[in-house]
Amino acid sequence: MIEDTIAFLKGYKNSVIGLVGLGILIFFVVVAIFAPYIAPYDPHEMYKPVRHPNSDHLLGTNHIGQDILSELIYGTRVSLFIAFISSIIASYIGTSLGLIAGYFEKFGFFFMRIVDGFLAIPRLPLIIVIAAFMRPSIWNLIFIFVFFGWPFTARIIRSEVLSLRNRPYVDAVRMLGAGNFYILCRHILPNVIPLVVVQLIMEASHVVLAEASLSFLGLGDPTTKSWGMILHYAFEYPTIFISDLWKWWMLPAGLCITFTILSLTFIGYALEDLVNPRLRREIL
Amino acid sequence: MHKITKIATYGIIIFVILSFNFFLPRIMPGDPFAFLTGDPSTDMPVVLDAGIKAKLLSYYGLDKPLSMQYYDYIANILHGDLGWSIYYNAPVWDVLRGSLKWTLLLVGTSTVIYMASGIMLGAVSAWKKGKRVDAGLLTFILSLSSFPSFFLGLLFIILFGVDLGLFPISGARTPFMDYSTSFEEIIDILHHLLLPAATLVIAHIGGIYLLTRNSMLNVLGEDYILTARAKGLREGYIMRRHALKNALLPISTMIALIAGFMITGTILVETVFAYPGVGRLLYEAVLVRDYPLLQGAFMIITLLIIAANLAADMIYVYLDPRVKHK
Amino acid sequence: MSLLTITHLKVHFPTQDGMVKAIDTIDLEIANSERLGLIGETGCGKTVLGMSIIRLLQPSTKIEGEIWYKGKDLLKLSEGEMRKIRGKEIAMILQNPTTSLNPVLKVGDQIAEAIQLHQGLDKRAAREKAVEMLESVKIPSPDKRANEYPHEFSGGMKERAMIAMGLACNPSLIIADEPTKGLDVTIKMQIVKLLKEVSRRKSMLFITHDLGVATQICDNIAVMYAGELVEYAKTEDVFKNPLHPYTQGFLNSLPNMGLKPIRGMSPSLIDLPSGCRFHPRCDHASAKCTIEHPPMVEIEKGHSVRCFLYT
Amino acid sequence: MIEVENLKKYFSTGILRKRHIKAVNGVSFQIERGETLGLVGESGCGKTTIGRSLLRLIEPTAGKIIFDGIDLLHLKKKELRRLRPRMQMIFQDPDASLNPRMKIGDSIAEPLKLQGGLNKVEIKEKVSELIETVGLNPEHVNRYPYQLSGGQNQRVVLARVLAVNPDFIIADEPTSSLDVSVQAQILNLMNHLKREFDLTLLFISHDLEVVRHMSDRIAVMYRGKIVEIGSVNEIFEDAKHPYTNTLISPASSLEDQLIFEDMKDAWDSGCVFYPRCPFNTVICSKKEPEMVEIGKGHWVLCDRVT
Repeated sequence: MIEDTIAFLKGYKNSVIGLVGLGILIFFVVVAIFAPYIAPYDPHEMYKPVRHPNSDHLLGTNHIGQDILSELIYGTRVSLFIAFISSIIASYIGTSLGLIAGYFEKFGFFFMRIVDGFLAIPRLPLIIVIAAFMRPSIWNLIFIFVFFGWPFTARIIRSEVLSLRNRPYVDAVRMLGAGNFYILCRHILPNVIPLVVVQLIMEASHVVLAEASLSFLGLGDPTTKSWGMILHYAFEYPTIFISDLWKWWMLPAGLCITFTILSLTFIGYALEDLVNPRLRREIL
Repeated sequence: MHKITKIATYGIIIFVILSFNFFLPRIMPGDPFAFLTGDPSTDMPVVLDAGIKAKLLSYYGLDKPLSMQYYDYIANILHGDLGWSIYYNAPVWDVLRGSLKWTLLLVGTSTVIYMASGIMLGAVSAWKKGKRVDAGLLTFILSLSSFPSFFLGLLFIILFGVDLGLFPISGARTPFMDYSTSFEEIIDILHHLLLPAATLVIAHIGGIYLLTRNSMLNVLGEDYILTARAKGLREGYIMRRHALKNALLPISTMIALIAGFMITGTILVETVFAYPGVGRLLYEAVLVRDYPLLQGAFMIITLLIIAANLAADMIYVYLDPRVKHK
Repeated sequence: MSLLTITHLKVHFPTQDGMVKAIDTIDLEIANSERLGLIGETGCGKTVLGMSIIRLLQPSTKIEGEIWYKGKDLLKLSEGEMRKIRGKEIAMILQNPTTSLNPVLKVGDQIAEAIQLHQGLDKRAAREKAVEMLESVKIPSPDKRANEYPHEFSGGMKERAMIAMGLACNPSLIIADEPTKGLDVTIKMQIVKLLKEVSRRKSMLFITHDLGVATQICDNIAVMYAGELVEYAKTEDVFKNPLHPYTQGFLNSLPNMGLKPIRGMSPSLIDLPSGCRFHPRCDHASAKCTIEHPPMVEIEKGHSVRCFLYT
Repeated sequence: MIEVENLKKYFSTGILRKRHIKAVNGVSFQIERGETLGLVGESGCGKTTIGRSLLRLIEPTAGKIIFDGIDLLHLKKKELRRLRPRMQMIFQDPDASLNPRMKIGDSIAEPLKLQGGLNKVEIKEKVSELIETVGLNPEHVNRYPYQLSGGQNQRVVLARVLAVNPDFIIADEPTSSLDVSVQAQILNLMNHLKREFDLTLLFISHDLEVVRHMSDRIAVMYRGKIVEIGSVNEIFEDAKHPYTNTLISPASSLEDQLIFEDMKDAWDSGCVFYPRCPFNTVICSKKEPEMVEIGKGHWVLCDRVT
């Protein structure tokens, strides 16, 4: 396991894209953790509304006078928190169910029909519909993202387990008297862990996008400061397009979302490249 | 075997969606039907006049037992009766029909463009794997597709619509305009279409590009590519005829997911550009809490996706001779 | 007269673990109408030799030496010129027909495309020729079969289709890479018979690990070990009078020859042993063998061996 | 030791129109303690299915399997798990038979840990003992399967199998992915281990020569049926079934008739070998032949013999 990790890190070190992604993500994580120390103001505190950037408010203030820079810094917390909590829970559920569905064939067949059904349902429209009926709060959002996130992981893990369980070494271990639980935990799970990690990162980037989209549409938690929320209020502001307001009100928030997704995409790509090395065929 | 499972899956999906549509307002906390039964304590921004209220009450039949309600609901849908829109004060289906064509135009155009260019770029990237072209394309497209579609749309509006004044920033056609020729009308529609379509294309090209690239890389390692080379065929010909068709097989199974993302993007882009499609309608319905319209729009969107899946299945059968014979 | 002459060929692949010396060094000739068997075990470099003749190795491969074919050095040709030789002059039948046929194209079309390209026939004529080719490899109802996809063919039929594809443009040299691998005995014998028939008056490089099959088809046999040739002789001499200890050991380890194994295992091509490459496994190895690399010496006419026992 | 009676395994495909593929279609044989039975046949004839059914890695459709007096098919899951270590299987692809993420030493130690009763030091000792028994070096313990050659990995598999002290081993084409010189090493090692540990063996292979070298008796399979069974001598010197003869000298039986694997599926009544048989008669196409004993322990599935 330790040797695996070292070999893995060595491989990852060679991926420029992966390192760039990791750098950006670390930056955002640090900002999120130390938000209270970095942010100049309490993001809920109200000052003079719609100020242009000045020495007091580096990115000006919004329509009700809150400091936009502080909003952005605290917004990092919300976006990352929702993204990682949802994707960790979704991966956990998806992996467990994927393992079981892949290992026990009959259950798996029916289970996969349900998963296919889930996957064919358009995520965001459904979330919009639910959000319209539910009172939006962070935990409701997380619940929704988990609810619609696990089938992706379940499906991928299942197909991997299917191919693993038919390897001769699984039969061999069974012949040694090992039970199903032992085989699943000791011989199959370790082989799918790398895939789970890739899936978790991908899922996190989906959640960041989904959360931003929902908030942008005004369906996020109105009491928390998220990047999508900032964009929502900016978009609603009457003169946003015909003045310079968008430059400090819209652009930074949009770029924060973009760079978070970018970092996760890059990391995900680099990981996938490592985990699934397409066998470079040597003709020997 | 394959067909039966597929049909069953679609059956399940449609059933789940319909039931979902039916139960959601009925089980949600805070009684969303309060606006009908008239509890004044809710903060619903809806004021109903007596006529509409009567229509809705009879449509939902809230006084009947749940099973009867469900039966009526399914029967109504089968008759094309999706209920009555509160906001537009018109049958939901009539409201939807007007916007459906715009959505189809927008989604259709951008799907064709982003699929074609994504597949092409992905194939080129795989072919030139490890070279500068590949690295450049990969970084560029991955970065570009990290932009959320709505943010990209906002930037386009500011840049091309406001600053440069090249394109209209909202709507599907110029309001109150009399077209002297139908050619003029088409130009106007295309003019309005370009920015939202471009946004959708850019926001979604990444997925298909990456899929094609991966799939193509796998295929290029196959023995039959070597066979083709051993025959003395040209590289370009091998790519087109031997590699691409095989590489598209796994992609066509991902259409469901791709279509899902596409619809999501459409809702956001239509909202940003005030494009009068189904997605925009869905958003509007949320804002004004027009639940019948909301549910109708959602159902139409789901059916669109299922149609996309069906199309994907047919493409798969066309691409893979092995399915036909089994 | 010789059709193909390979001189001082070296093929090295750079990998993460080091340089793989897949071929180091080979000199070989194939005469007109000669059927030469190339025998060796997994990883000895025999497939690489075939691939380097038609130049289908990855671009990162380092190739040295010369491969003369009809007065041209193949290694010096441009990619465009080489394409005109592949399939038309030199055909390669790759191993494993199941993965070597394109699953989404009709078998007839896969044969016809080379004909169309190299012989300038139009689509219909090329197709007719493809059907003829299928008939010549004795596939029943070839007209119907040409319209089928590879998955509708059985293993033996796919191998026949591969052979038809290789022969389609009437090449002067056929390189057949393990065409009988994985086939059942009865099917295998029929493929051998077919290959013997179709290679009449042609030159063929027959790459295999199956000595029994090689003896039935080939005029001469070259034995390869760890990237080089260790013995070259007429087919019957290899059986009657094998000289190199590896050839002897190889023969003795066959199930019908007593199943007496050679100890140890083939060396890694990254880290070749010093001196004679076979010395760690050889019962006759002397001190000299561990230091000095033996040259290939012709013991009698048409029988060469790379071993100090004979010099 | 092992008694198999009328074993059947059908695979079905399709949901609505079920089609059965009769992979094993009524097979009976016995293996005495300490004996090696060779099972030979073409690919797809059902020989692997027999092996896996015997160990209940797949559930047979019908039949009876008695192992050392125990009726295997009526065992409960738990009892089966307890019994399993007494029967072992060696697979065709040694590299795939080992968990790629486990060191060689851990793979060999795994059965010892599963069985319990030994402490860490004892396990370690036992592992190094086994490693030596199969002719590997002690330093191989810390390697991974991908660092070893196919032959070495097959030795590891043998060590792991020996760790549980089995009575009965099924070897399914254990050397068909190996080179001939290595194949000879492994086969000799297996013969040696068999004598030393007093094992009973079912040796499955497509290569008649290999089977001849390894077995006391040979069963020849064709399309889900055993068509001939007898001692090595009887099979090689006095084969009665036309198919056995084809296998023994494939070159001599090459008439002009072409043989395609498809023919295996083409026939459904009468003798399984009818479409390929050079001596077939009209009766053969209609009436299914029955096993006849033509010498002591020499059975043939052909009506023409009697």
